[in-house]
Parts: sequence; structure tokens; C-alpha cells
Amino acid sequence: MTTEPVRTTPALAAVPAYTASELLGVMSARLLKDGQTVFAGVGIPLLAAILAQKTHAPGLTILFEGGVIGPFVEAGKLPPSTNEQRCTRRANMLVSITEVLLMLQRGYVDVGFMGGAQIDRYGNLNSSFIGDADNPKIRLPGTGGGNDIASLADMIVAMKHEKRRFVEKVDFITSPGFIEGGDSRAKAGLPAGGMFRVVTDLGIMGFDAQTRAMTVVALHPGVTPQAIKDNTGFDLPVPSDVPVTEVPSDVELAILRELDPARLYTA
Amino acid sequence: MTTEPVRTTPALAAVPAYTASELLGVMSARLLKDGQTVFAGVGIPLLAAILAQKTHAPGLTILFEGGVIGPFVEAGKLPPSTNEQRCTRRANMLVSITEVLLMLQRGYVDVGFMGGAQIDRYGNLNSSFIGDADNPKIRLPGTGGGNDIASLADMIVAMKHEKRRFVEKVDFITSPGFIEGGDSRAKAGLPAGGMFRVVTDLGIMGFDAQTRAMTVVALHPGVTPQAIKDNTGFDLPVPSDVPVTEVPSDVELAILRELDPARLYTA
Amino acid sequence: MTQSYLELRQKTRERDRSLRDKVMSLEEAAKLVDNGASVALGGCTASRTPMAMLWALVRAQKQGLVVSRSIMSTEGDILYASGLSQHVITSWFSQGIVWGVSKVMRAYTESKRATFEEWSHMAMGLRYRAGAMGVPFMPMRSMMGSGVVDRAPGAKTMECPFTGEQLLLVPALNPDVALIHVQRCDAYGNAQLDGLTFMDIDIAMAANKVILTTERIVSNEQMRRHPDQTKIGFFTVDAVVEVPFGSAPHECYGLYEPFYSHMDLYAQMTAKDPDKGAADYLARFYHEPKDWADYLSRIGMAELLDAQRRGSGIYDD
Amino acid sequence: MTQSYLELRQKTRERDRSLRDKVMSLEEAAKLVDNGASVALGGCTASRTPMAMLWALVRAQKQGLVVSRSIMSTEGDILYASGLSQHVITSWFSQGIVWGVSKVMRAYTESKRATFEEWSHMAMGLRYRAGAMGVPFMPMRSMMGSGVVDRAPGAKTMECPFTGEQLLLVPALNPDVALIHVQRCDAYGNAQLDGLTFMDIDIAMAANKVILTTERIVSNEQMRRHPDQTKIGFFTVDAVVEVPFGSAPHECYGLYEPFYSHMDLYAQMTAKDPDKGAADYLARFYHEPKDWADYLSRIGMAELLDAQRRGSGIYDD
Repeated sequence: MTTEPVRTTPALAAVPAYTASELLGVMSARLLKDGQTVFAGVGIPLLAAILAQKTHAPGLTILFEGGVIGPFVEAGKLPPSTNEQRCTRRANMLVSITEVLLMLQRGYVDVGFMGGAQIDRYGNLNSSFIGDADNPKIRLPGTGGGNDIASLADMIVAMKHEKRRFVEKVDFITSPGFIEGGDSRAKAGLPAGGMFRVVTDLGIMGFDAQTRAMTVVALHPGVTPQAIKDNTGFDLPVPSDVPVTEVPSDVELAILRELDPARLYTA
Repeated sequence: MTTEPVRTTPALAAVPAYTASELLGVMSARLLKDGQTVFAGVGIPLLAAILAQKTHAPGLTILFEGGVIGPFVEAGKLPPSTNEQRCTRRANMLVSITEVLLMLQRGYVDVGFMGGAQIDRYGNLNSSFIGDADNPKIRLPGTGGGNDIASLADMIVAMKHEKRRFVEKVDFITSPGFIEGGDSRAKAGLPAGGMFRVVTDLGIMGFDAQTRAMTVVALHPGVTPQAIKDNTGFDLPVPSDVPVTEVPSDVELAILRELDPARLYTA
Repeated sequence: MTQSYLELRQKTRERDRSLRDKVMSLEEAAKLVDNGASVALGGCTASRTPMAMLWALVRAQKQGLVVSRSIMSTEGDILYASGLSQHVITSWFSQGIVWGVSKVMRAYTESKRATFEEWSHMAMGLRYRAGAMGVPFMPMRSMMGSGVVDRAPGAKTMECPFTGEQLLLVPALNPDVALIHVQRCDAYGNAQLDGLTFMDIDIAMAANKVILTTERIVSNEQMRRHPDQTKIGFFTVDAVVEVPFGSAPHECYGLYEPFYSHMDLYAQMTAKDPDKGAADYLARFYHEPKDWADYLSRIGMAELLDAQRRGSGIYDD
Repeated sequence: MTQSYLELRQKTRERDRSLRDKVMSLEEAAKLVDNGASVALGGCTASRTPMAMLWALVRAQKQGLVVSRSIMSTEGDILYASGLSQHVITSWFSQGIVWGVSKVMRAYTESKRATFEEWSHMAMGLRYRAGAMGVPFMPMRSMMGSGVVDRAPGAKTMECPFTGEQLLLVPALNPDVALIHVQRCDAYGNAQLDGLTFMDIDIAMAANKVILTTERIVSNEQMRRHPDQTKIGFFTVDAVVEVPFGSAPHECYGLYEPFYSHMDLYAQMTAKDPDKGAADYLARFYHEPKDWADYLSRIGMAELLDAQRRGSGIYDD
């Protein structure tokens, strides 16, 4: 499989010990709690969920949309999507795709965990169209399980922090966050779930309990409030007393690199 | 398992070579065609379907409501209902109860085949209440799969021909036939399926294509038109040129008796 | 009657759905069932009935349960006669066609001491399925035009917005507790089912609590070797109880067939005076035995060996 | 768009659903697919894709198919580039996340030469399920509030008559033909599936015609020994074709993993000029091979052995 060249964000220039993707993986893994059930998308979510399982959350139950419940994916054998047999290694149970998605609807899942191409102030995600949907500049791959996960679970999103990705309003709502903020999500027919955290290579974002607008809840080491503002396409408040996350540990990085030696997802 | 004493109907007094139940089994087995898919209830239907499979319809696909598709039940090992492992012997496929009933709804079944406790002019069946439903004289076991089968398939019903069972109007419609006749069945939300034949120890009945009222299509050997009228609680037309069925053959009876040596269903 | 989505979600969220040891005794498991709870039973007719768990609930003197099942056999009589339940929801209720109409069911329902709420067989299945899927109803195409639909509380007809056809909507059934007997499961509740699965998979997903009784507890390692054979997932399960012959005198696929002589005995005992017959049966087989092995002893060793011999024959060519 | 119930029933009634030998060649099976038919594909992404059957349809120069699948990988590109289809219905469409966004999909959709109709993943599953159940729709609780629902033809919201909640109703999908690749089946079409079943079981029940390709044809006797392992029943199946490595270069659970080097080759060939790249790929791997074995030869023996070695590792401890 092809890999992209290693990428270093400006904010991370001073911390060359890990890539932006590794930082993402570690920071989002830490948000998962032991005993939770997490529905993980392909890429960083898959990797981070496995990392959590191998560190602080050995009792984490991972679900993959291919129909996999409670697997232990092997180091060096990451799947190209969440629908291949590599995902099923030492799973507790395999079901149909429809059944595993219905587990979200039935309420058996604590956390939905996915990547994002474009996100807006209210946590809406776009993975369908760049530009106008009827005449797109880029046709993206689409929702996959994203729409269902975002509609039915408390969400963690892991993505790179870039101005073109953090926009005032997404070109298209593929996976709903809080839609237009306030109670617009519930009014749209989605009374359960919603955005919980957005993890980027710059920091960790949450959402205001009333307005449902995105706000910074932590910055990564070496990232200034200004750096996060510079890389966001809308007004993103940073509290004056915002905490700083702990740098990825050698253990966390070692596990990530053992999991993904070919750097499919962590380049 | 307990067995009832052998019962001989008046009309059959002259033909002591087989019981009324055996006659029922043979006559209804003959109505099944090779290559058909038949959803069979417990008792005579189960027995008759197996008999058909072992005689003229080796390619008959039998379904049981327990979730059994294409079995070959063994002689001497009849099940106490269609939900025990004896039903599954050498089946092609086992599915859940809900799935096998949904096969009816999806339209995969040619013929539904069941017994009846009480039937009326329009082929409605009652297996729920004798007397008023709110204050019944007898609470019967209920519909089981009967309602679903009768609602969704072309029906063959096998039952004893008695005045108290063939009534003007059933006390309660457990399994709908043509309801009030004409197009009332389709209007009730049941556009597919409907009564095809009622097989009794006296003859074989069908239903008028327009009025949907029951009519005699054949009499069994030795049964007079008067005998059938005497044993029916409503006006049941017997055409003057009504044909007579062929007596059960030695082969048919031998197979039935081998299947049910304890006479669970054929006493 | 139908729970709101947020209410259902909240109940599920409060459950500990993690991979953890849930093994306990019948008596401990019985404590998980509250009086008045709605309880769904796995299996069908005389197959994989959670008989041991019902036996434990009778002995724990639970009452007021509203009990649903695909089809009720002798366990339905036991529910009424023991006082465990005065309200059952099912599509068919009698010991089995070869034994005729249940005298106990008749005695209780005709005297209005108990309710037998009748739905079509598919409606039962689709009510559990709606519950399993987290939607408030399933559309279906039977029951309409019958007397059954008129007496089924909550069924509604609708005009299909796609085809204009008339459809029946049956309400989701999310039982408080499901009792399911399986051939084998691990300590976490991952269960394999052999042969007929009836409505058990939907019931487990629909319920807000699941108590598994199992012929045998096996290792989680064994389950993980064939994850595509896990039919009920650990995340739905709250208790695991190992009870050999836990469906006796009913059958457990591939292991034992119904205990026919005992089923005949039961029919005889309840034939003439259903109240007294059932009371005698309960005393002898439910209240007096000191434990489950004693219950099986009273049914009889020869009966057990015969049922087991017949049961294992399913795999013989 | 949604078929009426009587129309669906009539189509099913006309099929020969009996237990009979249905074994034929890829070329014969391709004749069962009419131009313009709606076709559902089994498997998901790079797993159990009915690649050999699609290969045969391309070679038979079929066109105008409307093709649905849970998730489309390289076979989606092939559909567009071969002219087999200008309309796909799926939830996600690209080779796989590690290869980036499909250049062929982009080229065809952005130039409006082809349509990619997007539904949520669960909506795809429930549309097949409604079709499998013989009802015109399924109720569900996602897609609402998104842009996806606005562009999904036929989805309707309703107020739940039981709870007052807003629900989405997605229309049944009953494809004219389903193409499904399985590990093994008998000559009648009874099929076993190992590992992940994706949406295949519902697809088989929903379709009006089913073509199975299979790694291996086994005896009906073998199927009857474990009827609870039959996942697709003979009564839904119209054709059975034995094609070893019938999903190559995608995987078939427990037998072979994706042919990764070949997947990389495909990505490289289509990266710069998707039209020319795909045309070259089709010529070399679809039109020029004299038969399926020749196709596999062109992918390469070493590739095949490697995929098989990796694929069988799923069962090793």
C-alpha cells in the first residue's frame, strides 16, 4: 500500500519526536475509558482504539462497521478498511453490517469515533462534497457509517487542524453534529448522541452546553492560542486558563509504531 | 404421549380400512405438487407433507414455523410441535421463527397448510375462542403461525367434517379466509393469498371465484351429498356432477403408518 | 406502552456492558427479576425453555410478571399456577398439540383469574425485532382482517406513504428482562446456539436485562476462535448461570429431546382437576426439591438418559 | 420506485424456487442479467466482492445497470469505466482509505458522466432488509438533519404514531439481481458464509434473482449435516458458478486476503489519468485474458500465493 510522506505541522516543528498523526492517535486514545463500547472508523480511530486497549483500557470494547464486536487487531496487520478479515482477529462476535449499526440505534454504544475531512463550528462533518453538492469541486467518498455513528452516539472526531478543514459552515452536512446549534439537533429528529470532542494535532475541542458551538478545552504542548486561531476558519474561543495536554509517552509511541510499522495511518 | 381412541365417522363406517385422520392425511397430501414450497402446521399437515414428499412430490420443500426449511422428518420420530429438533432432521437450512414467517410475507411460499378447529362459509378459521371472546366457553390455544400463514399464502386446510366445526360464522376470526366474501379480504389489507382447499374426511371443498363462498369440489368414496350437507352448519352447494376421490392406496397408508406408528396424529 | 427512545437509551446507558465475569447461581440470578417486571422467555414450545430459571423464580416467590414468548407450552401453566404471572403474551398456549388443549390455561383464563394476550406469531417476532432495532414499531402484512388484531393492544394500521397499501404497525417490545437458555456460553455471556434459534437473538437485543442459563460455561478463548458462531453478545448479558439440563422436561437442541414420559405425567396430573393437579405438580417438582439436581432426580434418571440418547441422535446419519 | 406488494409477489411466484441443480458457467450466468437491471452486490469494500461475475458482465458488454452495494471499492471504478453502469447507490465509494479518494470515481462523477447516489450505511442495510421482509419501508433514526437525506430519493420522515417522535422511513430495495460470492455452496444454492456476512443475507432474500459465485461447490449432503450453517437458502438462488479466487484482487474471508500489490498497481495506473489508466487496466485484466485463470495469471502466481497465505492466517493462534 502506498504511504504519504511524513508531514510536520508548523506548530509541531519544535517537537519532531512524533508525527501529527501519531499525536492525534495518542491524544484521542486517551479519551477512551476502560469498559466503554466504542464504534471506531478506519484510520486514526481504529489505531487509537487499539492503542487505548493496549494501554489504559484493556476492557474497551471496539466495534467496527464491518460487523465486528470486541476484536484484538494484531500489530503489523492493520486492515485497509473496517470491513476486512484483519478486523475480526480474536473478536468476541461477528454480525452483519446492519446489525452492528443497529447496535448504535439501540443504544449499546458509548462513543462513536471517526476521522473528518471538514468540520464546522457546530461539529457538523463533511465527507461528501467540496464545493456545491450539485457541481462539486471534489466528490469525496461519502458517509460510510459516519452519518449513522454521528446521529446515534456521543462522538469523538480526530482530524488534522487546518483552516480549510475547520470552516464556518461545512459545504455539506454528511454527518450531523449540532447542526445549527442550540436544540436544532434534537428538533431534526436526533434526540440522542452528539459531538463530545474533536481531537486535532493542535488541541482538544469541546462544545458549549447551550449554544453547542465549538470551544477549545486543551492545547497540545508547544501550541499557542494564536496558533489554533490561525488554523481555524471561524471564531474558536480559547479560555485563558486552558490546560495543556501531556506529551505522548515513549510507551504510547512505541505501541503505535508497532501497530503500524508501515505507517499506513501514522505517517 | 397419550393417544386418543381410533375414531370412525359415520360416513366411513363402510370403509374401515383407514381412519378419518388417515383419509385426511392422504387426501391433503395429494393436493401438494412436486417442486412447491409448503408451509406446514403441526399434526395432519406435517404428516401429509411428509407423505407427499415420500410419494409423488420428492422435490416438495417443506417449511415449519420453528424455522426449518426443506427437512426430511424420519419415520417414527414425529415431533410434538413444529418447533422441536425432530423437525430439523436433514433440513437444508434453519432460520429464526421470524425469518421463516417473513418468507411467507416476502412471497417465497406457494401453499400454507394447516389444521382447523372451526371454519365458516368464507373459510375463516377459529382456533382462539368457542363462544364469546370476552367470556368464552372454551379458550382454545390461539393462532400460533396460523394467522400469518392464512394471511400470506394460498391455503389448504385439513380438518374433520362436523356440524359444530363447519359453521355459518366462526365465533372469532383467528386466521382470515375470505372474511365476508367478495373482495373484503383485499380491502382488509390482505391482497395476497387466500383459501384454496378445505380437505375433510367427507370431501374436498373450494371457494367460488366471485362470492368466495365454500363449495364442494369432490366427495370421498362412499360419501353422499346429503352426508356432507348433514355435517355442515351452513348451506354448502354440491354440484350435481361432483367427482369422487380415489381411495387411499395401500402404499399411501403404509407410509402414513410407518411415519406415525404410535398414531399420534392418525388415530 | 411503547417506551420513548430517550427512556430506552437511558436504561441501556445505565447498564454495565463491559466484558466482565457474570457467573452466578440460580438464586442470585432470581434476585435480578423484580416483581411486576415484563419478562420475555427464549425458546419456543417445548424447546430451550428457560425452565431452571423459571423454577428458581417460582421458588423465590416472585409475582406479577408480565411474560411474553413466541409460543407457550407447560411453562405457561406453571406461570399461572405458581402465581408468578397472571398475564402472558404469546401466539399459542397449550402443552403441545398431541396433549390437547391445556386444562390449566383454560381453568385460569376462562375463570378470568389470568389473561392470555394473543398476537400472531410473526407479530410477536416483529415486536421483539423492533425492540432489538431501537425503533418504536415494525410494519407488517398479517393480522389485519382478523379478530386477533382487534384484541391486540397497541397495533395500528397505516396507509403506506410509498405504495398506498394498508399496513399494520406493531409496537416494539423491550422487555425488562429476558430469560434465555443456551447450549454454551462464556463467563461474559457470549453465547452459541445450535440448531433452532427461535426469537432469542432479537429478544436478547431488545431486553433491558438478560439472564442466560447455559448447559455449559466455556472459555472466552473458545468463543473467540469462532466469533461468527456467537449468536448472543456479551454486551447484552447481565447474568450467566450454568445449569445442566436447564430446559428439562423440555428439549435442548442436540443435547436432549423432551422428557416425553414426564410430559405425559404432567398432562395426566392436570387433566381432571387442573388447579389441584398443578398445585401437586408444583409441590413435588418445584417446592420440595432441595436443588436442581434433586428436581432432575424426581423426574428420573432413566428419563434423563433416554432424553439425552434421543437428543444426541440429531447428528447421527 | 418502490414495487407494489402484488408486483413483488408476482415476480417471486414466477420463479422456480424448487430444489434443483443450478450449476452453470460465468458466461451462462451473465446472460441472466438484463441491460438496465438493478443489481445488488454482496460483500463490502475489498471483501467478498463478486469480482468474477462483474468481470463476466464487463466481457459480455452489459450496460445501463443500476448497481447498489454497502460500500464500493475498486469494483465501483470498474463499473463506471467499463460502461457497465453510470449509476451506483452506496454509502462510501473509493478504493480504500489507504489509497486516498478514487480518481476514477472523481473523474466520472465530477464530469457528470455518472451518478453516485449516497445513502447512509445503515439506510442501505435497512433498504435491503425491508426488501427481504416484504414490506415497503423500514423506520430508522439516522440521516435526519443531514444533507444526505435531502439527496436520497424516496426517504420520507414521519411522526411515530406510538411515541410522537420523528422517524425516517427508507424505501425497500428489491434488486432485480443480486451477485454474491461465497466460500462454499451446494449445486442447489444453499450457501455457507464464514466470518463477516455484511448485508448479503438480506440482499439474497430481497432480490428477484440471485447469482452465486462460489470458491467451491460441495454436496447437498454436507449442507444438510449442519443446516444451521446455511446462510443463503436454495430457494432464493437462480445460478451457481464455481470460481476459485472469485473475489480477486479483493479478499474472501479465511481463504485469501486482498492482493495488496495488485491494489497498489491499480491505484498507480489510475492516479494520473484515470480515464486512460482505467481503460488500460480493463484491457489488460478484463478484455485480453482468455479465461478466469488467465486473469489470475496476469495478477500473478506469487501475488495469489501471498494472498492465500495471509488469508488462511485468520484461524492461526
